Amino acid sequence: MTLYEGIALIQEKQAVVLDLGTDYTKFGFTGEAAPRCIIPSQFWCTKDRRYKRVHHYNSTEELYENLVQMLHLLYFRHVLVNPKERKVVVVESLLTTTQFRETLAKVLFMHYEVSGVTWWDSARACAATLGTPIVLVVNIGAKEAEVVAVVHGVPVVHAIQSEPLGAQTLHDNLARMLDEDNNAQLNLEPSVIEDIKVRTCFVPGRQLVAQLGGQCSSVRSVQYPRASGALTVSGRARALAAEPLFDRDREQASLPDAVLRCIRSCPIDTRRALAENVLVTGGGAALPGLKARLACELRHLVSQDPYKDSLHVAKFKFHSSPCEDNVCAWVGGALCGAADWGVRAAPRDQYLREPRLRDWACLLHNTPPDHHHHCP
Amino acid sequence: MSHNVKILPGATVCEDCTLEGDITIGSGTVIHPRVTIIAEGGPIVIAEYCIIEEYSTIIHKKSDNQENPPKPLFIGAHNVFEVGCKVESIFGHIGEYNVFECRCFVGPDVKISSGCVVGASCKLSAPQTLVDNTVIWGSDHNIREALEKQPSQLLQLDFLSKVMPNYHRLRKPNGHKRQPSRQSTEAGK
Amino acid sequence: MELQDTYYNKSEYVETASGNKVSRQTVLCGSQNIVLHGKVIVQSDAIIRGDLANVKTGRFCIISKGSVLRPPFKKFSKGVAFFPLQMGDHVFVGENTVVNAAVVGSYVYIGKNVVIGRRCVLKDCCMIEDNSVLPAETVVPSFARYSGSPARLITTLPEATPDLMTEFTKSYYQHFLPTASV
Amino acid sequence: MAYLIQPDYVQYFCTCGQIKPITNLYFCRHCLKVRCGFCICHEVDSHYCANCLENMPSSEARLKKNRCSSCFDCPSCFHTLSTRATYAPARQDPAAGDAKVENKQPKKMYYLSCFNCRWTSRDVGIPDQPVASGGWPERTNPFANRFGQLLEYFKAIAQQEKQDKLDKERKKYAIRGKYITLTDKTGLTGAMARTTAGLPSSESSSSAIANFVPSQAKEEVEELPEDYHTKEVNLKLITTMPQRLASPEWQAQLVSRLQPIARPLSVKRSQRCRRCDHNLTKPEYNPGSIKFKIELLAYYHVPEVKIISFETIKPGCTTELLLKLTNPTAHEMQISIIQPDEVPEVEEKEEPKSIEKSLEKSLNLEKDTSWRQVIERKPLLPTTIKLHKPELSFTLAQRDDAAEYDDDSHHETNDIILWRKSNKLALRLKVTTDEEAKVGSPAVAILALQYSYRNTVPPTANSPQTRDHVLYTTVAIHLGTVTQ
Repeated sequence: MTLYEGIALIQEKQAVVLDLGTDYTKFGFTGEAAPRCIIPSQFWCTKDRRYKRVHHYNSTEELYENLVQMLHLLYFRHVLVNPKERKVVVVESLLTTTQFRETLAKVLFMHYEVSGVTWWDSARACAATLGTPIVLVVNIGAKEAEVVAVVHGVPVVHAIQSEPLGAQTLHDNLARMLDEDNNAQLNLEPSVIEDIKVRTCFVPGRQLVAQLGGQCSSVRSVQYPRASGALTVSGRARALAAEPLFDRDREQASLPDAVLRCIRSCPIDTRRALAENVLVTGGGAALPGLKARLACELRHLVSQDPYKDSLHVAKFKFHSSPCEDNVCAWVGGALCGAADWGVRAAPRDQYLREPRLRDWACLLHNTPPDHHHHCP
Repeated sequence: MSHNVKILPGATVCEDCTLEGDITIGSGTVIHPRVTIIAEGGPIVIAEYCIIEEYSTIIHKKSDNQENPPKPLFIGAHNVFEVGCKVESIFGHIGEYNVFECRCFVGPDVKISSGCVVGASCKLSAPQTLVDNTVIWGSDHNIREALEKQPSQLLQLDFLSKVMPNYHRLRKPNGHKRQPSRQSTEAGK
Repeated sequence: MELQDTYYNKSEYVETASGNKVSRQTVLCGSQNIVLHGKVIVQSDAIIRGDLANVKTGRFCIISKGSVLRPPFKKFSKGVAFFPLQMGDHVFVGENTVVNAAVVGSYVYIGKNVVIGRRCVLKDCCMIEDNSVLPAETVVPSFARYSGSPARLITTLPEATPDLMTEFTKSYYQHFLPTASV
Repeated sequence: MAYLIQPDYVQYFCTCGQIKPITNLYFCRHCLKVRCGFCICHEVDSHYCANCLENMPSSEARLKKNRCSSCFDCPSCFHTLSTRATYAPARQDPAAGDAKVENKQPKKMYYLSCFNCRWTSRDVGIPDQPVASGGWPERTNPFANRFGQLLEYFKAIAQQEKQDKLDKERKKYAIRGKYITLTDKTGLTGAMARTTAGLPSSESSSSAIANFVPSQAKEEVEELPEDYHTKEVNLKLITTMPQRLASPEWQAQLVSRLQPIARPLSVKRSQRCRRCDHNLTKPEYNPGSIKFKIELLAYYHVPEVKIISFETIKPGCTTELLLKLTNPTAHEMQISIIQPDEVPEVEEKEEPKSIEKSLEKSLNLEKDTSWRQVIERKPLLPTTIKLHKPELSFTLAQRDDAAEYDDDSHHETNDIILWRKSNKLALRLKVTTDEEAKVGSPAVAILALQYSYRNTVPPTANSPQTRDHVLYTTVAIHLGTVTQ
């Protein structure tokens, strides 16, 4: 690997890889096995004298300014390179809003005058870390859990499943249980809740959940020290914080359901391969026991009702990517970005001529050239 | 309030400080100017080789369920009270080799063992017990356990007891030899 | 906003030939080791520990009420040495702040209730916000604005900081006036 | 400094429409325009370590991944670690912390220690080092090997695909399929798809592709141990999120696996006017220096407005406002106060915009100004508070550091000008608040200044020779809130 980094040094400027998540931003260079920094997606706002989150915006202009500030922080505080004349690889979800995509492009091309931008969707980037042709990517992010089937390098767009089952759901659930445990409206800071989750919570296995019942009295509780006195994190809060992910009550909107639905929507000849190539990743997947539980739930659920007749999948197999879960998409971006030397990047002058991005959801870019609706 | 301040030989106590109540200061201890030690809820016994810096306050507060005779507050040997710290412990015992950093506050319901560090500006008011070698720092009260006890400040004490008499008016030692440190370790149990 | 006038009791303060205004309610230990370079204000209940080592300040420094300037020590194998505390020109030290630094550069603003740990080095042009804590041996680079406990860089200061700080300390000095009576 | 500790009472309008305090603005002497951090171009000037204050050439910084080679941060609290020496012969004093040193040779050994949280390199079992400057074990990314394989594989595919494309072009042959646009957009994966799907690919598949082993999926997933939930949790042994994220390639979950973090470098920035490419600020190379080679700040070129005092703003009332004006330049300044709408629209564009033109420009690699349309904002001016324009224009003397000490207020004063002191003067202005002004809303008065400015840039052959200019600046003055 160091060899490649050496080559990257002599070649043209190493491109940077940007994964601007809701909670954390990953930023670094292509061809490196880990990002240079993982920092909260926020910046110090001098005007308001507080940290402001990039994803808190009410207008495109505000988003533009947030992105300018955030990129300034990333380039000049963390990665320490000039943005000008350097290529960027952006890793983003396929479901990123057009507003966000276009504003980010505007900021990169116009404000920071980068020489080219390549967009990679996070599903394909995650799949790239495996090198396997068919992968079912289950990406548990901050806000949403996305299930995307990547078949021979192509995401099966119509089968994409996205449920609001990200870290945020867990945090809300955990906060509610902590309030109950301590008999008070705690109004804990998001960072405290995250810390409690990361350090105490786990996902018990299927049998254990049934065994424990609702109260989980056999699970050890933890005293979490805080400046204003210790906080009790009950066994219930520790064990059941992630339960909403597996809760099927609301119109089968659970994570295993989403996975099975995604497989079911895929072409029939890929289904078995998808089930045998599942990659569970994203920051939310790092919770101890979560992957095991998901595997167990999938195996159980596939023999249950809506699926048992429509989905004939016998086996589920799971991959593990050569990186930490929370940087998987970034690492994929760094791989792909390094492999093609930015040849496929949209160059700046093209953007200046026509400031429009290609997007899978846009017919303008998605109509086959021989189709009579295609416009050149 | 009785002013019964006992200073054992070898202690360096500046005149410019407030000592109220029944206080015993062990030999080798250095008390800088502008220190406040108030023993209103019972005697305070400070063992050997402590450093108490400017503007620190040690109060043995009166409590409602006062024992009779009042329980003394023992402060073990080799404790460092840095500038502006405030200790109000009523637990009757503070171990050895602790460091109370600048402007920290240790409330009455906090029990301090030995080798602990209370970080600068940390306000410990919630009831808690710091086990041996606990280190608390920062506004979020991050906690960790140090590998070993805090080193003693014997070298600094050496320097201070040599230099301070040249610049400060000191209180004369008036006590007789005794072994407060042994008492203090026993009293903690 | 222009600074408002601060009034002091004339009998409380001593004004030296070089324009230092020092409250009588301060503790200047080892005053022969303390050098205030002129137009320095030392307010009541401040402590400067010249007995431990030399303390030098530049011109137009403001040492607010209840603050402590204390030379830091370092342990060596054979004993302990207290290092001199050097402070540049145009330094503001807020109320109830403890300065254990080895070097405080020029044009430095230190807020109130701050703790500057032992042997810290504050380079020229930096700012430590109120209630911050700098752990021992921190180096604060120029144009940095630190905040929090432990203090971290939150943002940078404008390039004109030297001029802003000069103006601030000068106008503080000019607005530091004796009360008419007494 | 009042600017740094007070709210921004007085803010200026940047040419790009941002509203900022004067200390955050720049003044381009070549465009004669106010600029701000938002509309200028920032550049990395030099790398240095903010702890040891050593410069590092940027090529070296790149090699060392922007990390200092001698300073380390604490992995537990992120404070800088200090190197501490211990002596092998244990001292008499058992508390000196030397009990651990077993060998009796009188040898100096070093370890790293944090003064904030008391973490030491011994906590995680890093052996003491015989040299002070390091030899600290370097960690490697546990996934580096696999990442290298993947990278090699993808590069080979990309190479092959490039070859294919060339061949294809020669054959004038194109594949059309269902996902054509998607694969075309990222042809890399298209090529990968073909190879992995066993489709006929190019004849020469390189060894990297042949030898590559894709990730193998496993049926079993690592389960938590049976007794996981009944075991006691010791929070002191589990790392926090910030501790994990501080080393992205490692992300230790247990405190016992933390490692010293080589300290990230900092940079000095230089700033450039986007329009004329001249530097606005350029710092000196020395990390400890606070001087600048170039320092074109608005604070040194634009008259400074400060509030001395103001009366409470009430709807429908006329109130007084005392302002202090300062001329920071070395030349006399003619100033008059005008209404903001009297500021002439300054046209910065020198040619009419047309698509052809901009296309032409970008093709010709000329200085393009397309950034302007996205950066510039039209600020909304609050109009509830009206300024009474004083029929007055006045001269403000140049800055004179020597004059600071003489207190002659002998200059003419009148109703409006309260006093003058060298390059400063105080003004008394009146503002009227609208009847409709909402109580509780922020009270902002807008005024504009017309001022004369003498340019000190030595004239060049192709620049006009005029030295004296009339410039305008618009200022927002915050007067608290509207109260009843």
